Amino acid sequence: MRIPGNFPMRHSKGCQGLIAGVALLAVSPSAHAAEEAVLDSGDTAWMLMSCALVLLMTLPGLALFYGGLVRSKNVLSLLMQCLTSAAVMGLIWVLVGYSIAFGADQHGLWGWDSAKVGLRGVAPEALHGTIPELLFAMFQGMFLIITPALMIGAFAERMRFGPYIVFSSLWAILVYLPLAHMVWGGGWIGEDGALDFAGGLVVHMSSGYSALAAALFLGPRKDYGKVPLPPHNMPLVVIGTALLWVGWFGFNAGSELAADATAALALVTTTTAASAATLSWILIEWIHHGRPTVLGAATGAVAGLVAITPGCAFVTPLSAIAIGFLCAPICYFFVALVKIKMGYDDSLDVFGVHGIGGTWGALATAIFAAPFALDGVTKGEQLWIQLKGVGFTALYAPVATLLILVLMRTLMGNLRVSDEGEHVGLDQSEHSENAYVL
Amino acid sequence: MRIPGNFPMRHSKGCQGLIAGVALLAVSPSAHAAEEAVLDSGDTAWMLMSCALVLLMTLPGLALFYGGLVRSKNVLSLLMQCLTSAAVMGLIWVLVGYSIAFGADQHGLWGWDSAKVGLRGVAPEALHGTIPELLFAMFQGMFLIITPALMIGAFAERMRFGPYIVFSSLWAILVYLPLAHMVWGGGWIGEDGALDFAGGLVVHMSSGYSALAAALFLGPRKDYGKVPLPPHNMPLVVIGTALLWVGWFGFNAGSELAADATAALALVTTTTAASAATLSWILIEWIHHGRPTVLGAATGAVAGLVAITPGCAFVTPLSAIAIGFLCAPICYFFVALVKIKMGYDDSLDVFGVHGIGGTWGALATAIFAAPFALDGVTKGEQLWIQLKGVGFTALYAPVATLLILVLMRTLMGNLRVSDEGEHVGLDQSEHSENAYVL
Amino acid sequence: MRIPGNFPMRHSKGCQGLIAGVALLAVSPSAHAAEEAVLDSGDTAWMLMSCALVLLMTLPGLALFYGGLVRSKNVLSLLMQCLTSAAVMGLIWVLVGYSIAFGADQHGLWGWDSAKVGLRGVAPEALHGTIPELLFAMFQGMFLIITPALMIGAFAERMRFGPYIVFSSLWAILVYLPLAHMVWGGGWIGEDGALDFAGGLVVHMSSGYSALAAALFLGPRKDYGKVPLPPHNMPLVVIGTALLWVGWFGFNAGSELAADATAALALVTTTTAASAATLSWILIEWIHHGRPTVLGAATGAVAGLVAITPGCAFVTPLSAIAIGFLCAPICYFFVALVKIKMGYDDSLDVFGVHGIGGTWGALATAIFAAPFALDGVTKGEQLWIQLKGVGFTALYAPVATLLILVLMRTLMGNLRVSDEGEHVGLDQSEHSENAYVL
Amino acid sequence: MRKIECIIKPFKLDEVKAALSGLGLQGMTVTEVKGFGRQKGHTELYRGAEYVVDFLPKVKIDLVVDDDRVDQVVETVVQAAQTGRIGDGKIFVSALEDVIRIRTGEQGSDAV
Amino acid sequence: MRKIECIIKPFKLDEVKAALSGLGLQGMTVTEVKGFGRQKGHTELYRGAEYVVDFLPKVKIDLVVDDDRVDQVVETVVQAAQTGRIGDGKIFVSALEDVIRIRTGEQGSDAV
Amino acid sequence: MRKIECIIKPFKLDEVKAALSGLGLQGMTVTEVKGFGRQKGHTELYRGAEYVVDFLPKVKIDLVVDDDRVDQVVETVVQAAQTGRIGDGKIFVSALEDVIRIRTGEQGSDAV
Ligand SMILES: Nc1ncnc2c1ncn2[C@@H]1O[C@H](COP(=O)(O)OP(=O)(O)O)[C@@H](O)[C@H]1O
Ligand SMILES: Nc1ncnc2c1ncn2[C@@H]1O[C@H](COP(=O)(O)OP(=O)(O)O)[C@@H](O)[C@H]1O
Ligand SMILES: Nc1ncnc2c1ncn2[C@@H]1O[C@H](COP(=O)(O)OP(=O)(O)O)[C@@H](O)[C@H]1O
Repeated sequence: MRIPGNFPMRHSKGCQGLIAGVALLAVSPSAHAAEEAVLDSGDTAWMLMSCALVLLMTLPGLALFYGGLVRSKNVLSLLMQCLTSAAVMGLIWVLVGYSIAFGADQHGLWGWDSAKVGLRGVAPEALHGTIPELLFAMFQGMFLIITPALMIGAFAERMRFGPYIVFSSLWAILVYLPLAHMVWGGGWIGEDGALDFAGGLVVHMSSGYSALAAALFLGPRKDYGKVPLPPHNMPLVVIGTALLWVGWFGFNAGSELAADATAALALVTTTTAASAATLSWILIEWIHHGRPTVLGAATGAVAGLVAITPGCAFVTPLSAIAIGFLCAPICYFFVALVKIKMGYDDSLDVFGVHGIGGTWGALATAIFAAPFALDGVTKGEQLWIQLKGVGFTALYAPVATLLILVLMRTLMGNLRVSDEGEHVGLDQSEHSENAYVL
Repeated sequence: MRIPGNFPMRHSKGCQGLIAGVALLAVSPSAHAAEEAVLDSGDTAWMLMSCALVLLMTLPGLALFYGGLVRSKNVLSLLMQCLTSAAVMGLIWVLVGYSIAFGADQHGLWGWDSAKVGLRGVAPEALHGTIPELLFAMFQGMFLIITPALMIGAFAERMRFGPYIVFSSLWAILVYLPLAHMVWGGGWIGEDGALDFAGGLVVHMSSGYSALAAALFLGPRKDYGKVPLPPHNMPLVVIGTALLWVGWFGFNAGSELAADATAALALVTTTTAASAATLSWILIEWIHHGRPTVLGAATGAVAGLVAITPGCAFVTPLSAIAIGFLCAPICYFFVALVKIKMGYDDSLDVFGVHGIGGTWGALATAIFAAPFALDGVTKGEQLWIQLKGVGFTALYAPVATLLILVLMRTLMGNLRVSDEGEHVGLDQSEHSENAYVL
Repeated sequence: MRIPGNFPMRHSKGCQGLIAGVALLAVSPSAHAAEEAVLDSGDTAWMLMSCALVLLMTLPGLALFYGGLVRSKNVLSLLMQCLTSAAVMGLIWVLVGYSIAFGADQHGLWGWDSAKVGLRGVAPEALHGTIPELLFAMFQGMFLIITPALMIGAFAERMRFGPYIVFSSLWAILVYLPLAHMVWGGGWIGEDGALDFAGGLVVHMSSGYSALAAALFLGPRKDYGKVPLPPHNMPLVVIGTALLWVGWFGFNAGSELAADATAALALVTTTTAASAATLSWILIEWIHHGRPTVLGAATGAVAGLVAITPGCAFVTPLSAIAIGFLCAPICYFFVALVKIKMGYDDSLDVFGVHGIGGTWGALATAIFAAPFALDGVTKGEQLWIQLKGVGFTALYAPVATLLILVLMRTLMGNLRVSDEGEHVGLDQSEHSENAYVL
Repeated sequence: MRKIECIIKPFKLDEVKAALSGLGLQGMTVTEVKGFGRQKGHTELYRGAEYVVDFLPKVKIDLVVDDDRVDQVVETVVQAAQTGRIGDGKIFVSALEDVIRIRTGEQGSDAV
Repeated sequence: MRKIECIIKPFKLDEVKAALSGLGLQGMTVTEVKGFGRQKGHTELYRGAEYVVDFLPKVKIDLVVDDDRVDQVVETVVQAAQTGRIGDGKIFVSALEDVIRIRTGEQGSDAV
Repeated sequence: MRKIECIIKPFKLDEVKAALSGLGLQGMTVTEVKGFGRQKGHTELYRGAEYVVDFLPKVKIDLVVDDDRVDQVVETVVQAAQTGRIGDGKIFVSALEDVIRIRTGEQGSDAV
């Protein structure tokens, strides 16, 4: 969808055919004024709401999903990291993030536009398509809030809070923002024709592969592999899963930036893929261990949501079922077998679910792409385009992560809490608090 | 509201007068193109959001409401049943459900349309009224997700997980989908003129009466009547209640399928009836036991929401207060007195709240119907029409439920967990998990 | 924004310049029919959703925020007070509240319009601007639900339930509704030109200063100052904080009553101020105690949201950062130092966060007002106007509160539970329930 | 005075309490504990990994009784708590030198 | 060496602790327990049904002290924990054969 | 028969359990307790106020063993639970008059 005008649109590909088709049957009022950009109150209403939904994914969705999975002595440290992600990333985004991701393209790698710094030059009346540009900017900002927060699952129960803030800030600036630009902001991956509707590469692969790098760098928890480390509060995990599912409607269908047929399709494929992956995951458990678990259902749901993210607007509901159903065994293989074999402590399986699920989703987008989603290329060509984006992300993100961590250890010393701190738990050692006094 | 076109509208009755009135004063942009169906972005925005709100009711709303009410050794089994309802019902809906409920009418009893199977023939650009048909379909799908989940309260703490999945699947296909068709999809109850705006018959009575049948069939919990079985986590119950209340705005006002005056009315009556029933229930407790309880307030809120569901778009706010206020004593009578007298173990009072509340609501819809809601019939005539729908649902649902359960016991053996499994709790015996390690 | 027509608009000031600017670039469809009021489905969609979001702030947002902060023997009493606020305030609003707040102006102090009593004369097709008047009314009603509930933090763990209901009802009628009228309904404060977009005076200062009065009147908890009274369940506090943050989008951006550029600006400043205050608060703790806490982050977030409330549509995102960042030290000073010094037991810091945060926000609105927000006055003049509103609220609310409480004690006797009841906890003594059986 | 500590399966608590009330015992103190013994723990699952939970929930009942009631009490508990399956628990009997009722300061048998 | 087990009302814990610290006692171990005795349980409500919760929350304090301090400690606890109302709790005194401090391996009085 | 009560740091539980299993001990009962002793509590923060939490989480292990195993068991626990830092905990040894296995009614050494 290349709307006339000089601002880079987020989803440079794939909606054309669909929108053209829609245009024939259902000319929306705003289309009458195609020449002159006008604000559409329906699109704006949906995007206001989508901001709320994506924030809901981090706060409290992801916070609870992760917080419930750790031991009770560490739950607050996870909640804290999610809360401060909303604080620190929210500020980074307004101050420089929007400019780097969506400013004028620099070498296809990042963006810059001093008028976007601090949103100073973004007048309230400025539009992005049919919605206020401020709203577009904030919606994108919500993605920056959740993405580094996804990584905290990998180094849960051992990383110090100060270094976490430094790490996530550097990671945001050096990994997330450039990648967001490359895919959505006019950079080379998007220009190359890669399909990533709502963030398979930008959000899930970037955080998933970086998480693996961070887990390897920091080393396992002292107790890992010695004693069982079961979730301390499964109801929290389920609340988190549920809010992730609900919020993902804003994440995926909101990425259309309008309340239209494409948004509807994205919502349908999103929830359908989640259903399929949930069922698929518990069937695998039933076969493999004779018991379906709640954690399995929750993990399956999240994996399905991850997998459908890049292609949600490009596939049919039946394809969404296939994508979701197949994603569960792929992720399960990494979570339940590869991780154990390799011995790394990706504590809450960020790599296994987001890294692998995102990879599968990015490739499945090409494999299952509906005709209207392919912009004059064959499925094979699209798959090759996707592979380039996948390969780049799978290399760039973890390498940059390692460099950041090496630099930080040089400058800041140990990034982990002391052994004593790990024993008593991070809630007490890092925050002088106690989650429960029941 | 019979919009020109050949697709069956969901709410075939009752909105006409209101909409006509509105049309005079407030011609919405889309009305200009009445002949040619156009997508309205505002309506679409509201329906995208309503999908999220109705999903929120099940996940995590209902899951927490029910999960908090059982003992801590069974909480996960309840959460699991809600999670898998979203998975299994979500898939059933996409695969065949939409076709059975909203396909071409067959004998007034069910529907079928092979183009709707797997949503294959539903193009993204197809409209239903002013919103994408895909969105209409998914909104309705969210109702299938919650309805069988409502029943799990009746056989909580004792039914095996495998049989639960089989039971709820069969029930969906044999009870819910035909009923949805009969009332909303062009079947005989709707054609007869019955008013059921958001599911008094289809959702609440169907699940409530079936729940009673299932509770009788399965028999009481071993501990029932011997030791007190208090809720293990009341804060979860309150979170669940709150999210049900909030989500119900999408359930009721979303059932208008548009962001218009009728939706606004439905939202106002919904929240007002809930307020009235909450207050009414705690006053009854205050009088009856000298103490208002939190569980009473929560139960009252849900009962009020149930009672206003069928009539929310057909009554004034003052009538909503009456409906809510009167619903509490009626439900309380069944929950606190009839159940004890009769000795059945409807563990979480699905019948008392949803069955009875839905019945009261369906009748109250006629009793309190505003003039614009009556389509050329008198209140008495409307009450008779309502009674026919109520009577049919109150018979069909539990009888079909019993037949399903008898069949299942014949084929699958005992549907309950072993006594040992009941002792240690379903979380461990069915899912090998433990809710809390605090 | 003075829309042609004879109904009082909520935000009588400040949007003009902005809207004019927007009008040039982006003429929304509804603007074509400026003469004749028409319903806009996009605005309506956003307001339906905003109702849900503001309700979410009370239920379960605030309920959990407060419930998690008290000891486990009192959590249900807090949840109960929030639940019944939704019940009792919901009914008061429909019955007389809307009339008092938005009925025809009486002496600049309150309103009355018998057609608004019970919403009897508010036809579903009546409009308020571009949305149904019923919807406008209910959105405002959600504000009445949350405001008295904010106060319960001040007298938590000691006030009897019956007196609480009487107190909050009288307070609603004598304090909230007149104030809402004075600021938004056509009364003297709004006419004077005070800027209070979403309730700095009406909601936060009114409840905050009244809370201080009530805490002083009731006296401290028996254990206050003797033993530590740490939060019993911090994850609940974080869920509550998160839902407050998310719901505040409806509170602030919804106060525009439309899905437009102003709503977008309000959403951006709201979340940005919250980010800034969260970071600011934990930095203060880091400096002051060497440890950032989760409760600090949560408190900072809420304080930032409070502070941006009056000015959210009148300032730039960079100003929002300043308002949020400065609000944390101001509130911290009262919460951590003044309260201890003065020895009053404002149990959950309603005064320190809402009273002080609201005061700062109301003044900051003038200090940071963008040019378009000033309606022909200078910043200094606007500050003086703000000061008058602030001063009036800071006097009227607590004095009226004290009079109500004195009257109540005369008529109803002791408003506190017995010492024994305080020992065993209000859950048992007032509600005969127990929050957890884990 | 003797102290009788009974470690039993949690779901037997109500039965044991009822049986002891039947004997006219006026008081007991109950603690939630975790037991480890011959009874095997159960298996739990965590994302495709199985692990055994060794410690099983048990309930400990402390009963202080006059010396002459010990046998009767022990017998009653054994009967009420028995399922005949591994893990039914133990009873430990020990001597007590003194008992004091805090409310009154009474000592010895009177204090029980 | 004697072991003194005090079962008290939970809200008295801080007072008792303070009183014992006043005596110079260096350590204690506290357990949350549920008590059943003459004190009547309270009524709870569940959807229109009343039921009595027999077991009341109590706190057990284990104190190991030298033999010559027993009387003084018992007296102090009685004073600090007393409200004069039913359910104030009990104190059980028993003999201890040995005490070992894990950190140092010290035994007997030195280990307390 | 002797009862050995060991109060240890919670994170040492698994090591102690393993060490005791190594001795062939078949059973133990574990209780979560809070300890107060020489080990200083930690500071917690609440909205700008600091307060000290005196009571520290500890785990109590009750072990009933034949008299001749007491020394060996005590030694094993000391070794496994020791960190050498304040707060490692105590071991209390007392006499037991009788032990009964509920499942079988066996008494004495056979019941352990
Ligand atoms: N030597 C022991 N010391 C303390 N407690 C024990 C001992 N042996 C068993 N127990 C307790 O008794 C419970 C039951 O013991 P177990 O060996 O499982 O079965 P049984 O009671 O049938 O012999 C254990 O879970 C534990 O709590
Ligand atoms: N025989 C007993 N054995 C063990 N614990 C007892 C016994 N009798 C009472 N207790 C404990 O002491 C507590 C207080 O006893 P109760 O009879 O209620 O009041 P009082 O302490 O005033 O006699 C009980 O809740 C229970 O924990
Ligand atoms: N006199 C005592 N009676 C009962 N328990 C005690 C006593 N002294 C210490 N304890 C228990 O032992 C634990 C450790 O004691 P502490 O004095 O902190 O260190 P250490 O074990 O190194 O001497 C305490 O937390 C407490 O649970």
